[in-house]
Amino acid sequence: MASNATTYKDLTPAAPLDKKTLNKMVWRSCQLQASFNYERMQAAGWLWGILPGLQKIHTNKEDLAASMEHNLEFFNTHPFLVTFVMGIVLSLEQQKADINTIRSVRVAAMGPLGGIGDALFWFALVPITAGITCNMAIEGSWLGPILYFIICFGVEMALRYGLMYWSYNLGTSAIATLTKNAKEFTRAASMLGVFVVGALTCNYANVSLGMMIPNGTAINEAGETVANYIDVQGLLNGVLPAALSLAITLLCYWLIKKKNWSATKCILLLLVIGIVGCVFGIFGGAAGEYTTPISVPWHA
Amino acid sequence: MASNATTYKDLTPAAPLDKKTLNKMVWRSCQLQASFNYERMQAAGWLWGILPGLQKIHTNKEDLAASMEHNLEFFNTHPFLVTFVMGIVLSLEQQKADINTIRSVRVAAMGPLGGIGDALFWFALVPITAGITCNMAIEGSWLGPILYFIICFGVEMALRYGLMYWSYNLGTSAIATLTKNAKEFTRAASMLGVFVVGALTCNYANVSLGMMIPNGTAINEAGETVANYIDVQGLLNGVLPAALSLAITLLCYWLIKKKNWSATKCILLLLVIGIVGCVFGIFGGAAGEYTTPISVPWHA
Amino acid sequence: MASNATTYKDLTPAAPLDKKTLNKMVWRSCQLQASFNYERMQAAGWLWGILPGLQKIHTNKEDLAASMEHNLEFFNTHPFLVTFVMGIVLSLEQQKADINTIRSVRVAAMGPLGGIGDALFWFALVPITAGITCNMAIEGSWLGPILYFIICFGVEMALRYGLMYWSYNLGTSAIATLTKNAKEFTRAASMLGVFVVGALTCNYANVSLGMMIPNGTAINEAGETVANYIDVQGLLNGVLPAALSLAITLLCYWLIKKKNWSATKCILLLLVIGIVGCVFGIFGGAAGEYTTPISVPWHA
Amino acid sequence: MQAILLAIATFIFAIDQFSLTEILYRPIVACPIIGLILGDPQTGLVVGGTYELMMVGNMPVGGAQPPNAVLGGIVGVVLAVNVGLPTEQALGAAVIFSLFGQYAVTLTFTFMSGMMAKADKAAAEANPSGITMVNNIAMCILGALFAAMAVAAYFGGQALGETLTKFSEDFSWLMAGLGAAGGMMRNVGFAVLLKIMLSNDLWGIFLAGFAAAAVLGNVDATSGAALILTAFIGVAIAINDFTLNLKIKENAGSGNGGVSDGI
Amino acid sequence: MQAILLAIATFIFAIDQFSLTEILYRPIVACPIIGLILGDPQTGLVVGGTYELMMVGNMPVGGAQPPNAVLGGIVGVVLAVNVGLPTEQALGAAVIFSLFGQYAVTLTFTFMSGMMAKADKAAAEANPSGITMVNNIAMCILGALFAAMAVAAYFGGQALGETLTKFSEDFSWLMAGLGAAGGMMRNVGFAVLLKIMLSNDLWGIFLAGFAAAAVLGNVDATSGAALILTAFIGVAIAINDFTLNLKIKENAGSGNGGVSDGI
Amino acid sequence: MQAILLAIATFIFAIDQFSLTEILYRPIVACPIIGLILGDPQTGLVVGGTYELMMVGNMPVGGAQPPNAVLGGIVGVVLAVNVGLPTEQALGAAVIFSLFGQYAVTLTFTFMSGMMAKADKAAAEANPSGITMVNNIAMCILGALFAAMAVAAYFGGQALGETLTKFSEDFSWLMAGLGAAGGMMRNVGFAVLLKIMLSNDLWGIFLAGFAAAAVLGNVDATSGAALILTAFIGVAIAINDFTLNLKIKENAGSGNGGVSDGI
Ligand SMILES: OC[C@H]1O[C@H](O)[C@@H](O)[C@@H](O)[C@@H]1O
Ligand SMILES: OC[C@H]1O[C@H](O)[C@@H](O)[C@@H](O)[C@@H]1O
Ligand SMILES: OC[C@H]1O[C@H](O)[C@@H](O)[C@@H](O)[C@@H]1O
Repeated sequence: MASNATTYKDLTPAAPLDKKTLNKMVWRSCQLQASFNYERMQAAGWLWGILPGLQKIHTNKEDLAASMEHNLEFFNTHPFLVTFVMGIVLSLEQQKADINTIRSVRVAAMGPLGGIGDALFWFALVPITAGITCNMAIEGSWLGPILYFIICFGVEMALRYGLMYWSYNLGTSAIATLTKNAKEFTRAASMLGVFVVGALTCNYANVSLGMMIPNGTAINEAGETVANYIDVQGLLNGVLPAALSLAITLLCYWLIKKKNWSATKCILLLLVIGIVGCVFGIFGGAAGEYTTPISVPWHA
Repeated sequence: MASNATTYKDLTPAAPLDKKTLNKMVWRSCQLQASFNYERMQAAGWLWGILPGLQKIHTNKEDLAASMEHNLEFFNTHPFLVTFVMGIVLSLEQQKADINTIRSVRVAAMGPLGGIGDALFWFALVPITAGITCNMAIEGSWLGPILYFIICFGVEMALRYGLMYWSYNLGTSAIATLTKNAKEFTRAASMLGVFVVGALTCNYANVSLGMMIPNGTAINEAGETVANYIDVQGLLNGVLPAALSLAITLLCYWLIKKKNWSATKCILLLLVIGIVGCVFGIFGGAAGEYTTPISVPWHA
Repeated sequence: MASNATTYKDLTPAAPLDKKTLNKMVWRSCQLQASFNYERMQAAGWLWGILPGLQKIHTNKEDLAASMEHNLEFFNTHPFLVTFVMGIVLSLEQQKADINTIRSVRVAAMGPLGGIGDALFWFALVPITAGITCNMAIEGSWLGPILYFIICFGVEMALRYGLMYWSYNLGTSAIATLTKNAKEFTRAASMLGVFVVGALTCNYANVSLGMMIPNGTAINEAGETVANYIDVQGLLNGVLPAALSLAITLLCYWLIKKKNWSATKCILLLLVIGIVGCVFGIFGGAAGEYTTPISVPWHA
Repeated sequence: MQAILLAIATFIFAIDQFSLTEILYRPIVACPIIGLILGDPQTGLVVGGTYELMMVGNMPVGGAQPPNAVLGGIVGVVLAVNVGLPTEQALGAAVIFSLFGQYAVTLTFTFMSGMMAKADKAAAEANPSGITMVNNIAMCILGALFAAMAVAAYFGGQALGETLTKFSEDFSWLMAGLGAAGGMMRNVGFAVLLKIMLSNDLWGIFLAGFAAAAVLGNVDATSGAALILTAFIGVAIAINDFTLNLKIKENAGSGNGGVSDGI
Repeated sequence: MQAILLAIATFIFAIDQFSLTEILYRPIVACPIIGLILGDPQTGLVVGGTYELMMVGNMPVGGAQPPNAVLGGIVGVVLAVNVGLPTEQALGAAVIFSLFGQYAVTLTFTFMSGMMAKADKAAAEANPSGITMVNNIAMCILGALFAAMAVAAYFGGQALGETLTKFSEDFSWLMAGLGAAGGMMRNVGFAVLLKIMLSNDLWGIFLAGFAAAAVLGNVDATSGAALILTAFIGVAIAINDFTLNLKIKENAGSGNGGVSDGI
Repeated sequence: MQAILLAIATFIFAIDQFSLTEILYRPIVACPIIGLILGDPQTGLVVGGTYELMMVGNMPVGGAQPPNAVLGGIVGVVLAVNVGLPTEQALGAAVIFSLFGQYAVTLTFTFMSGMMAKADKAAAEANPSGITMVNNIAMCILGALFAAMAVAAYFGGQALGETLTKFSEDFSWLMAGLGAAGGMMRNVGFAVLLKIMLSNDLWGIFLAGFAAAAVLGNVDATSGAALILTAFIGVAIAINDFTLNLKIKENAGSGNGGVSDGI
């Protein structure tokens, strides 16, 4: 769980990161999703990726701990573009920027890059390359898979490498003017971060109720009596789209902030809610239909 | 017509409202729509509902008049949720908050609660309960109507009661910090209020032109000559959706503010416009088609 | 190319424009689109229209040049409503307002008026009048064209005349209070202007890729093997709608601002891009399909 | 005797559809009671249950008036019990009464708009009983109109229905006119609110609220939540303004006192 | 003689489609006049009325160029009167000329983009007649191109039409290229505006305007009103900024003067 | 021997689907390799090319898990080579394995959520190797689960497929439950972020972000770009706030120093 430190103890900017370290982190970025999980997504892979840099930057052990802690928070972006976030975050770490600023910049960058990357790579590069190469493979030629690998992996690595340097230098050159007005900058960055998290709460919403309450019969426009169902999720959408996602976020926020729950405890709670909910047919099945172990009227 | 007082004469906070008065207002809230009307909707019912509280709070007759006046302005929310607005407004009245603040908070709260309430009760609770109970009734059992009444009325009264207390306490606890910066708070609340009224002007738009001007013939894509109509409201929507509602609001605003018209005079004007408009087939019929007494080319 | 002057040398407000000059400009406004072009649209016609006024206002030659220069920037609005923009801009010129303010007001006014005018005149007045008069013409009566001309041209000229005076007076009466806080007003006007240009960049986007990359075959839901295409513009829309328009704007901005390119040079560049692009079948044909001189796989 | 009881019950249900319980008036509850009065509760239950299902998608929202559930149901029971029509036919014949119920509501709502001037006077005089009176008048009007129509249906039956249908066709323009006027009147209410809240520097906020609702209300997925989402944005604007103004105020002080952080 | 009058009339209509009255050039007005010149005003009226109805949904918006109404109508009359084709066929055969009218407009608009440098020079020298000249050149080019084509149609008739069709197919890529370039050129105009207005702290506002238009322009109900609704929001932002900056300025003063309200 | 090589290759591909190259695991690359191991690379190529085309519209986005491409492909090749099924049938029979691949991923992602506590501890102790370990554990679990299933398919063939289908139907509620829980867990991540970033005056901004995404994400044309457009708006808000706060700070100073511009 993240500590509450908001500034590093040692505020002397560290030496710029050398090429070797940057390169090492480019390679490490390939394991961004090593321990992907539902709670923090790529957090641990992200931290592992920038660890070589952080270790160089924070010689003070307490600071390293603080930095590692906040870099273990929820993280998700497109894997091929992650080094862009790395570069800019490392430039801020190096300057010992306010932790809140670093966090906000990280959050603000990851969301949009995720969307862009999905559209560019998962929905364009990969399908296009597949279109070009699959028939070769089907016709029995090894050229298919080899071309496929070279094109996709080539683009990927070029991006990982290029973005790291570009964004690290970008960050380094921008930071001087920003630290002069650090307090104002932190606030502005927080606004952006919080705004993006609000957007993520709506956009990454991934839970829905599946209850279809059989609701007697209804008389339709043609005057016929027809079986009728109440779609609970549909009603909820009428009140507020993504309402459940907002509610769960606020619930967890409240548990963590006011009741001092750990994130793990929240996860266990959600695990119980999820499974018990499906036992009673309350949630919709993300991957198709499921059968409830006990029979409930609202689950066909 | 609301006077222009913006602060109460007597600014000493009144004693907190006792349980008896709060309960009385819960019951009175049931007559929120007693004199529902097109101009101010629930205004008079709202005022009547909180009058016991206002009388306790404003011992000074002038202040009571000021308070009654501004609480007679346009009001509309969902009847089952109205006590939430009551509680918070009463907490502000009790602290003798700036009249503009009270008005803005009232306006800002009523709009969203109206939408939420409609979705929750008119579109969910009532239909669901009907689905469960109607077949019982059709099969001749009194259980149907009785269950129906108990469920719906039960939920309603529980909400009316609970929300009143919750929101009154909420308001009371928040107000101390707000009055310290009363001027800034009033401005912020006004912004919210004005923003919501802007939204209502668009969202509650309820007037449309029905003219379909026969417009010679047109040659369609297939090259055929077909009868052609100009849908005036359609054209207007292309310029600005809800343009008429905005125009009428601004017209009334101008008449009231600059020409010192009373609201009643505005209403009479609109009444004349509405009826004359339908004589000439200018407006669309909200509840289906109508026949104009004189025949005009644009009204079939 | 616009010079970088931001204030006029001679800051003494000029004498108000006399009726004769205003009338002259009303007539000149009819040639707003005389040298319409893709780069600045109505800019030269606009400048020519207000030149009589500008010449009266700026007796100082340097100021006249500065004013002419900034009034030659991109301009586009609905021709029938242009005098509204003229009036307000002239009132600002007369008061020697900050050039940035004048520009921003001009930009902020032109966009919305364009949309409103198109809806009102091109989509309503003209079609309605046509509907009334075309059958007369088809039946051989000269009344058709004559009525058509009188109605449309009448409305047009009444608007050109009326709007000029109305908006000139409006501007003149508002300006006193604004010049007191000129710096703040300029900034606010710039915000509005920049906001509108942002909106125009998206809304006036008028370039799209036409590549349909044959992408092997795909297996559709029914399990059949079908020919498959990658719609590149469709993919781009998934990343960012109007992305090309934004990219080209930023490219030109960068060339002009950082590389000191002239606008003409940018245009030549775009001309080359456009033609070469169509040689290779990269762009979509705005007006239907086209055939590429060389055969490329992505262009049918 | 039956007619009197019918009148009283209808009087109450008419009021109940907007005030009191707002549940009692629903066909499923009201119709069996009318059936009881007419001596045939079973038919009342059947008509009530059937009509409730038909009316369930027709709730009044934002002051809009659908065909009236109260009068349609009551007259349906009257026709089913007294005339002996089968349920569906009785409800079909009662449709014209539900329309007249809607007219009666429209008229009352229009008339009560005018009565607001009375309420304003009472408020200006700090006279609570004036407000009470206005409310009571409204309820009596509504109750009386409805009771009269129910009794008329009781005696007039189907024949009256046909007369009314004729009337309703002849004067459809008047009803449409009242409806159109009714639709515009809330704008007077908005104007009054704006008269007071709208300082000159808030015109933009007003228009922005309008624009926000224009998008949110016209995207399928957000239209139901348009007002709450608008409020979300409004809250952001308001809190932000509050925070900035507070800072301005405080920093003015800090400048004065010669102490300023971070400079 | 007829040919000369035809050229003159076409010259004027060509200009009129963007300048002058912007009404005279409409088929319903222009065609009868052409008919008069060719000695058959009745045919002109019929062709004009018919073509007007066809073109009415095809107005130029935001500088987009639909198939040209001027040349299509004129040549339609020419073919109907001189070749004797029935109305519909004449207009059908004239379609290729309306396309070439569109090409001529595209070319002129592209060429005039380049001429803006001339106008800039005139402006820099505070030379009004330079601006006049640029405008006149543009009008003459447009008029001349159109007049030439009308005369060509007068003499060449249907046969020319076929040649042109062939040509248009062969060089469709060039026209498409000019069209694509034309579509992008307004972005140069935006860039020039931004060059001056866009201070570093307004990048966000620029992008936000883009985002606002992206939503408003893509929701059916608001797409027609996208720019006005964007302006509503922009006005809110601008007024708000103005108000806050004023307060900052004033409070700085009040801090200095030692007088500050409410602290 | 084949089984061991198969296990090793599957282990690697399982990890590769999220880490390492994220390309190697694609059916078009992985299947031929498996084919090589089983001694029939040609079949591997055919199955790989075919399956790649089927999976291409099924990329993992935002952490969502489609039926698993790794296991489906590998088992497809196994069935095609060892059992001798034709390509389409082999892939059809492999579908159940792709589902179990998805289950395995869901389970691992759920389990690793719990493991984050371990990572937190390592972070608090500034212990890099603790982080390494967590990542390695995750990769091993995933690899082992997949390898086991591939080997099982190698020996069990079609019969195993049918058993699994049965199992999967019986416990569909458990998988659905894990899926539902998984869908909610990211909200814990958001809550942790908010815990720290969300000062009281930013509640409005949070809700406004939610509202913005609600529109942008639900309009067809902008849904793909929802987050980037939201960021555009967010950037405007942030820069604006920065600028205003800077001015407040500076003007406070100017008030203090007695020098103020423009007053
Ligand atoms: O929409 C809110 C509210 O508006 C009016 O007051 C009535 O139609 C109510 O039934 C509704 O709940
Ligand atoms: O869209 C505004 C405006 O844009 C261009 O100037 C032309 O196409 C006009 O016809 C149109 O009215
Ligand atoms: O959506 C961004 C990102 O989310 C998750 O991390 C994974 O599903 C990635 O494949 C995806 O690119």
